[in-house]
Order: sequence, then C-alpha cells, then structure tokens
Amino acid sequence: MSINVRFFASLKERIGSAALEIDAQGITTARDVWTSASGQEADEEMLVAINKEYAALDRTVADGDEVAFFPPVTGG
Amino acid sequence: MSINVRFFASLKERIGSAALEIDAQGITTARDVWTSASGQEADEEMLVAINKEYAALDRTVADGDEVAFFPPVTGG
Amino acid sequence: MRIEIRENPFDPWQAVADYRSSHLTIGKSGASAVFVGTMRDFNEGDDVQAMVLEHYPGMTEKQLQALVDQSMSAHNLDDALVIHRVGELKPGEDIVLVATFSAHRKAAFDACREIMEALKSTAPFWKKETLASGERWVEKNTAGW
Amino acid sequence: MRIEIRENPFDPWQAVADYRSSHLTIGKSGASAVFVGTMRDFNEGDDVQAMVLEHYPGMTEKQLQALVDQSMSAHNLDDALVIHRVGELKPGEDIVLVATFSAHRKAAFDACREIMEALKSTAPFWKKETLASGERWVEKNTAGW
Repeated sequence: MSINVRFFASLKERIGSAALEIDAQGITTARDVWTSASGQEADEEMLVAINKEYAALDRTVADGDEVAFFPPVTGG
Repeated sequence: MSINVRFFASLKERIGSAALEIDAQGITTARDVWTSASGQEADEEMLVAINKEYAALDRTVADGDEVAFFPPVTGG
Repeated sequence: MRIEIRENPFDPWQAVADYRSSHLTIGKSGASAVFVGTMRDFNEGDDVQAMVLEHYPGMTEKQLQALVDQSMSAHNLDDALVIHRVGELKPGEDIVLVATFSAHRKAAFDACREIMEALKSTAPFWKKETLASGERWVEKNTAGW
Repeated sequence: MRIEIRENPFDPWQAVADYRSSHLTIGKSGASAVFVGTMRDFNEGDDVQAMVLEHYPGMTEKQLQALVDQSMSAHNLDDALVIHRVGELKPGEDIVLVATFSAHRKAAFDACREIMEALKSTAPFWKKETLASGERWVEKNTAGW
C-alpha cells in the first residue's frame, strides 16, 4: 500500500531526495502525492509522470504507482 | 558585333547545338536572340540567363553578351 | 528505427553514415535530413565551462520512442535515428542527433524538425551548467519554430 | 562558406565532419542542420538505372553563391557548406549536401531548407535519367514545402 515518488533535476535538489516511498493511505491524486511527499504547495509549472507517462496533477493514482515530479525539460 | 548563345539540357538536344554565335545586327532582346538562333517561337516555360544571371525574355541584350536558354532546372 | 541514450561522446556524422549503410536499402531513400545539437561554450550571455545532462531512465526512452513512432507514421518515413547524450559534457561535444530518411525531402525535413521540437519540449532531460560563478539549471528551452 | 561542384562520388557525412573540424570554432555553433539528397532507383513509377547531371559552368557556382550568401545573412548563420554532384551517377550515390551552422536551431533549420529549395528551383542543373526503355529528361522538381 505505497506510492513510489521520484524527483528530478532542480526539484530533486529542492526536496533533497531523488526517490521516496509514501503510504498510499488518504492519497487520491498526483497532487496529494506531491503535498504528502514534499510538504509544499504544488507549483503549476511542474511536470508530472505516472508510471513513466505524462499525467495531469489531478490525475488519480493507484497503489504501487511510480509518480514523478520534475521541472520543464531542457534536453536536445 | 556578335552574341554568344548557349543551350542546355533538353533545349540543347532540340536545337542540336550547345553553343553558337549570332550576328548582333537587328537584335534587341533575348527573345530576338532565341528566334534568330533557333528559328522557333519562344516557349514561355524556358529560362533565360544573360551573362550567367537570370533575365526576362524581353530584356535588352548588348553586343558581346552571353545569352543562355534552358528548361526548368532539376538539380538537388 | 534506433533510439540511443549514451553516456560517452559520439561522432554524429559517423553514426549517420554507419546507420545508413547498415539499415537503409540503397536507392530507396532519396532524402536524409539531420540535425545535430552541440554544446556551446556560452548561454544567456555567460561562459559555460561544462554541463551535466540528467534524464529519467525508462521514461526518456519511452517518450522518445513514442514521438519518433508518431512522426514516422505521420510522414511515412523510411527510417529514423535518434541519439542523445547524458552525463558530463564539455563545450564542443555533441548532445543530440536526429536523422530522418524518406523518399522525398518534404517528409524528411518536416519530420526531422518535428522530432527535434517534440524532443525539446517533452523528452525528460535536464541540463545543469557549470559557470565560473557556480552551477545553474537551465530553466527552459528556447522556441525552435 | 564553401560551395563545391564535383564530378566524383563523395561521402557527405565525412565532408560535414571535416568541414566542421576545419572551419568552425569549437563551442560556438550549437546547431548543425544537414540535408543530403541521394539518387533513388525509382522515379515517377519507373526503375532508374543511371543518371547524368548537367550544369551551366560558371552560372551554377554564381547562383549557388548568391543564394547561400542571402540565406547566411538573413539567418545570421555561422557558416554553410554546399556540395553538388555533376556527371554520371548510379542509384545510391549522393547528389547534394546542404549543411548550415548556427548558434541556435531555428536559424540552422530554416536556412538549410531555404537553401535547398532555392537550389532546387534556381540552380542550373538538369537531370537525365536512364530507364530500361531509354533516356528521359526530368522535367520538373517536385515541391518541397
């Protein structure tokens, strides 16, 4: 009954962690995951991926999902 | 007192000549050069260059000019 | 089609030549369009000494695969090759290669640029630059159209 | 800038690699856009066995120079390289290379395509194809936008 949370790039530095596991109890959306994992308000520029696919911040998450948060991408 | 006339590609084959010299006497425009050199009506798809620069068929030519006629280009 | 994420420097021109001779049928693809992005030693007015490229292993490959698939079928390409560096880079090293192969030039040009823009805006890579004054994350990619 | 018309086969990828290392300043040009046109073994539904590329010596160079100059200043390019084959070609041989180098990708992409289209519509080259049934002149280039 847990969610795998991942942070990348500047968000990883801000949170001070690359990955952590949180209890799925009381969690409905990716936004809830963010709040629970970071203790911060969600930043609307932030990107979200659920199980390695882009998702909206208010998308429902399920037990065992990998939920990732990261800033705008800057590759290429 | 002459004009150097050049033909390329399918026009060269049609005329049966790559280059010839015509008397500049009575010649005013590139169209006159074409008519005098080919004995044919000008084909409006044909391209014209005077001294290696694109020119309109009715552009004036001068003694000693090189006047070239060719079909639409197909390089690249 | 090949998508490759690599930690070491690569020669993009050699990669295209090799890919073309090993994967493409001679006489079929009349058009090859290629873009190569190379690390500059300047950005936003500052000298850049080095860069680290972070990515999201698993998601990056999946995302690249999806966007190349889409462009390949939208433009009816014969083939495509994408290579992207991660890890530590020095100025002058190549970051990304996008190559598209098609019978005609319109499709190759359109798809190469489309893949490059989709990569820039959706593939999970992040750049951190080392300046004389310290490190900074690149915050946004510039528009490419 | 270099413009080259040549009678022998060439390796476009090696040409870009060589040009980049001999002419470009490391770390300056972040974007390289390249187009390579290759002889196909089919055209308009027919098998093509060989091709002869005719040009107008003197005018072709002048015209290419003018169109590359214009694109270089319009897009503020760092550099550009154009190579075009003439003479007899076999399927699979490369006909044309257009490479543009710039700080940013938009300029490199725009200029590469613009040079290629200008070359296709204004540079005095003509193709004659050899089919099983005989020879024919290519009458018009297809649109590239």
